[in-house]
Order: sequence, then structure tokens, then C-alpha cells
Amino acid sequence: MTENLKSVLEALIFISVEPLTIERIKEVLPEDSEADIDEALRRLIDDYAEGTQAIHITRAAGGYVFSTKPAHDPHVRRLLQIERRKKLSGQALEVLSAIAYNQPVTQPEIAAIRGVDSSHALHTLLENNLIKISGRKEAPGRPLLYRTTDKFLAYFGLNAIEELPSADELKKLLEEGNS
Amino acid sequence: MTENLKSVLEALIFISVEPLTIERIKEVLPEDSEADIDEALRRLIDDYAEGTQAIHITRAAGGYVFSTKPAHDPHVRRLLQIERRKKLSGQALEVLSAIAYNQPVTQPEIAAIRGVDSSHALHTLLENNLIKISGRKEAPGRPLLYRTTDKFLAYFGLNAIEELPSADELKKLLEEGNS
Amino acid sequence: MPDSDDILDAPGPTAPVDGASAVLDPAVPSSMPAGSEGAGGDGSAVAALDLTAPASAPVDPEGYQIRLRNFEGPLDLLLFLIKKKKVEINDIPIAVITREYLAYLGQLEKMDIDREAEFLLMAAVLIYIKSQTLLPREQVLEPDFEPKQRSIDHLLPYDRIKAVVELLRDKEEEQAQIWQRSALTAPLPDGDLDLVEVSLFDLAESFFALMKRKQAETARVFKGKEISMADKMSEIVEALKAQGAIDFLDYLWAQETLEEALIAFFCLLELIKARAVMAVQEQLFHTIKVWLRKDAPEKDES
Repeated sequence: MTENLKSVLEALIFISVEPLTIERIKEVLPEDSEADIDEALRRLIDDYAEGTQAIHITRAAGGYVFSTKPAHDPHVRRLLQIERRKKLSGQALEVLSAIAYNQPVTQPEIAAIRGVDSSHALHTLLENNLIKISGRKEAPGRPLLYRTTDKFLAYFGLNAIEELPSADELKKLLEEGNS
Repeated sequence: MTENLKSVLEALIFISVEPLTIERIKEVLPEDSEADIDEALRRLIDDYAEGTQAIHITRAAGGYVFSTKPAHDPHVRRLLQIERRKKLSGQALEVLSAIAYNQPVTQPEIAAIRGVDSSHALHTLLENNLIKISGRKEAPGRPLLYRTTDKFLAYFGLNAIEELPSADELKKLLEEGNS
Repeated sequence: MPDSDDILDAPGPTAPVDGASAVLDPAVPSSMPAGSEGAGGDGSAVAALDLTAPASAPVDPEGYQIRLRNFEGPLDLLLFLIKKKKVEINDIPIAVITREYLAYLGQLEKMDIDREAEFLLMAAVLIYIKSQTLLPREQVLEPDFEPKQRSIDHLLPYDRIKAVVELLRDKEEEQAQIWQRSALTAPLPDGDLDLVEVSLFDLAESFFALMKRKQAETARVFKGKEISMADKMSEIVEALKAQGAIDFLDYLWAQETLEEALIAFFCLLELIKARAVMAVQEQLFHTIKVWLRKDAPEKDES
């Protein structure tokens, strides 16, 4: 059954979001002996190492993970560059939406909406002129206030910020989801 | 050099955040001819299909993506601690079909087709990124317009919306079913 | 401060808006019923607007007069003419009207909150009409597979929809056994971004998801906490009595849960409708300030 075990391990390593540890493997496959698992793992890794595939299995952070072979680095980097250039990260988009709907808004307020710190995304958005600092809030600490810019409008093909679906419309959707 | 090209494509498909489209491939590899890329892709897909690996390359939403073979479903679910993959409700599927065939379409139009209110299902679909808001209709009240997403295609293993039977084909199917 | 607000201005003689003011009133948004005589038409935003609110309580005829190149007279007359399509909305520079009105207010010795409120309400209606003319057409983000515009009777009928449902169900079943890796989280690159693939509505959906997540969080923590509208309303009125005016956004932010914030928001709308309080947004999308009306009727409706 080692052939099948090997295949199962391959699927597990492939699908795992984090490097897959031996402990985790044993939890998922309690019926397989540790020796069998070790043996299957070793053969799986060897197969990929010797094969012609562009990907192989490496150890990282105490677990096993698929990665591309170093020879493909230039192409991979090129692809990622292109993909990233075209998209704001989900994080940045979230921060941008929080600002668009609540402006002017402070960083602590954005953090309160999202539940996580937003400084990195804020920085990126500022650097790209999608948001700007528009003043300080009359509140303890006088935090900076952020607003979207004209460039933001231009990027999204907007004439006015009201062209976004209104908070009311969004709220209605939220309520319907709860009923 | 097709062998090398095949390997590069493999790495790119593996690393891509979304199903990798031909357009994107051409952007990353501007020096390779389309014929070469097509040939290498075909061979790459065949190799994985015929091989013993647990993963293979499938087409989804107009792009190429690595996925596990169906046989490994139980183990993957175990790893991810998912008892059973959530299925869409009949309601949600109905609304989704109505959108797929009539897009872009408004909520009142969907309600007109189904004869019942669809807001709950609409909400679920939006939340799962199977549909998206794509604008507003030039009509009284300026209702929001909905469309299916690429995730919709991927979810149902479709490459393009045209892979669904046409409205005429559906009619024929129904007539055959009735006779 | 030149700001995104000045897009409310006419394409004509513009200057940065300083205090484009609008009364937050539940009568203003799209829920307006069609005016009895204006409804029979092309469904345009102008025809569908009901302007009875300002008409029933007109600005003091002795009061502020608008002077534009193409119009001279009180604001309610202007609104009437726009409604009747005698005046083209795009020729009306809202920012200019507002700025001059504010200058006029500055010359007055005594404020009349009601008169000012009526003006602001009408300004809000103007802005609403104008914003309708600015709203976007559907953005085509991908090629269509069927013609775009259709009337109700060209929609795919229900029996055929049912056939599709069966098909999709099979496909779903098939796909359920196939797993792909979750998207890698790519850090943001330095340098300029090119947002061609992000649509306006991605942004809205992102915010929608955010609200949803926040709602999920708070629902977990505060499950079972009952908040009645009546309680929240008294709370708002008490806060107003104590502080004179409150910054409503701050007030919403201070709420413990999204649910409470939503209830507070509804309460505010109710209080405005009952004419118990007055809310003024000093600039569009700016802080909303709320005051208790001095002549507030004892609130008895919930």
C-alpha cells in the first residue's frame, strides 16, 4: 500500500496551506505506521527530485512543501510581478473601501473596522496617491485623517464618490443575509 | 526547446495565484510562439493525466490550474477538517442560473423569473464570490446589476460561460423530456 | 480645501466647495415616490422625484433669492422648474448656490433653524437630482454572451432555469472532489499600481465583506444582548440634551457592536422623521452633526 500512501501524501502536501508536518500527517492518517509514512515520504521526495517536473518537495519550517525548482526563478518572478502589478491586494482593497465609505477617517478607526492593523496597506495606498492625509481629527492624540483622492476616482472611473453602491444598499444586503 | 518550455509552464501554473490564462502566459513569455506554447501545454497536461501523481492540471475559468485527483478527496477533507463540502441550496442554484443566463440582471428581474423574492440567495452568492455587482441599470430606482464571476466558472468546472447549453438547446432538451 | 466634494459642482463656473451642506433626511434618498403628475414619463430621475416636501413648506418668499445667469428667484421655484424640465439640472452650479447662500447667512443677525433646514433640504434634493445624472452606466468588464438590454419578457423562463439547475448540481458534485490550493497571499509590490483589473464594485464588495466580518465578530461576542429602538432613541436624546450637539459618526463608532450602530442609525432617521432632531452634514460625506430641535414635539411615536 506504499504506492497509495505516497500518492495520498502528495495530495496532502500539495493542498496544505502551511508546510505539512509529520505530526499533522499522523493525525490525518492514524492507521498508517510511522515507518510506512517515512518510507513513502522519502520515495515521494526522491521521485520529484529525480523527475523532470518543474516542481519538487522541500522541507520548510519543520514541514514539507511543494515549491518550484530554482531554475525557474526568473519566470516565476516575472509572473508574480505582472500579477501583482495588476491588483491591489485584498488587504489594500479593504482599507481603501473602509476609507471610501467612512472618509475622513483615522487609522485607529480603520483598524477598528477591520479588526487588524492597517499601516502597511495605508502606506501603500498613500504612496500610490489613492488616498491622502486631509487633516487631523479633533480627538485625543489628534490622529491624522485620511480621504480618497481624485486619482482614486479616476482609477475607478468614478465621477463622484456617491457612485459607489451606497452604504444603505450594502446594509440591506447584510440584513437579508441574516434573516 | 519545447521540453524547457513545458517545464517553465509547469512552474508558472503551479505558482499562479489564479488559473493561469494563455494571455498571461504570453505576457510572461513574449519570445515563445503561440504554437510552441500550445504544444507544450498539451504535452504537460497529458503527462500529468497519464502519470501516477496525485495532482494534475485542469482547465478552469479559462485558465490552467493544478488540482488534486478526485480519489484523494477524503484525505484532503480530513486534512482540512472539512466534513462535507457545502453545497449550494436549490434556491441559490436557481438564482445563479437565472443570473448566468440573463446577465447582467437586476434583483427585480430575477424575482420576475422566479416569482419569489431572491434576496437571501443573492446575498449568499455574493458572499461566496459566485456573483458580483457589475453596475447599475438605467432604469427607475437604478437597481444594481449582477453578473457571474470567474469563481462561478471555476466552481462548476467551466472554462467559459458559453460551455453552458444555450437557451435554445435547453428548450430542445425540455421538449425532448416532455415528449 | 479642494476636495472630492466639488464634483457636485456644475461643469460650468466652478470653484471649490467649502460648505456644500445637506440635510440628512429620510425623504431625500431614492425612496422618493413618483410625483403625481411627474411620473408619466421616461423614468428619468427628474421625473420620478417628488418635491412636495419643500413645496409644502416653502422658503420665506422674502428670504434668500438665487441669482444665476439663467435663473433668478427662490430655491423652491428653481426646484419646481427643474422638475418640470424647464431648467436643465446640469446648468445649475450647486456649489455656487451653496457658497452664496452661506455668505448670505453670514450677513443675517439671527439664525432661523427651520428656514435654514428647509434650504438645506432643498439643496440636498438638488444634489440628489444631480447625482442621478452623474451615476455610471454599467461597466462592461467582460464580453457578454447574450445581448445586454432586454425587457422582462426576454428573460430566460423559469422551466428552463430549472433545467440549468440540474446541470449545475451535477457539475458541482463533480467539482466537489477536486481541490485546488488556496491563493497565495502576495505582498504588495513597491512602485506604482496599475488597477485595470479592479472595478469600482470590487471596492464596494470589499467593504460589504468587511461589514459582514465585523458583524460576525460582534455577533459572536455580544450574542443575546437585546437593544430596543426605544431605549436607543432615549439614549440619543439624553446625549443630545447633555451635550447640545453630537457628532453622529463618532457616536456610531462608539457603539459596541455593528448591530447597535445600525440601530442607532435607524433611530436617528426616526428622530429626524419625527422632527425631534435635526442633522446637518457640513460637507457631503463629512461629519454629521445632530441637534435637538428646540420646538421638538414630545416624541410619542416609536
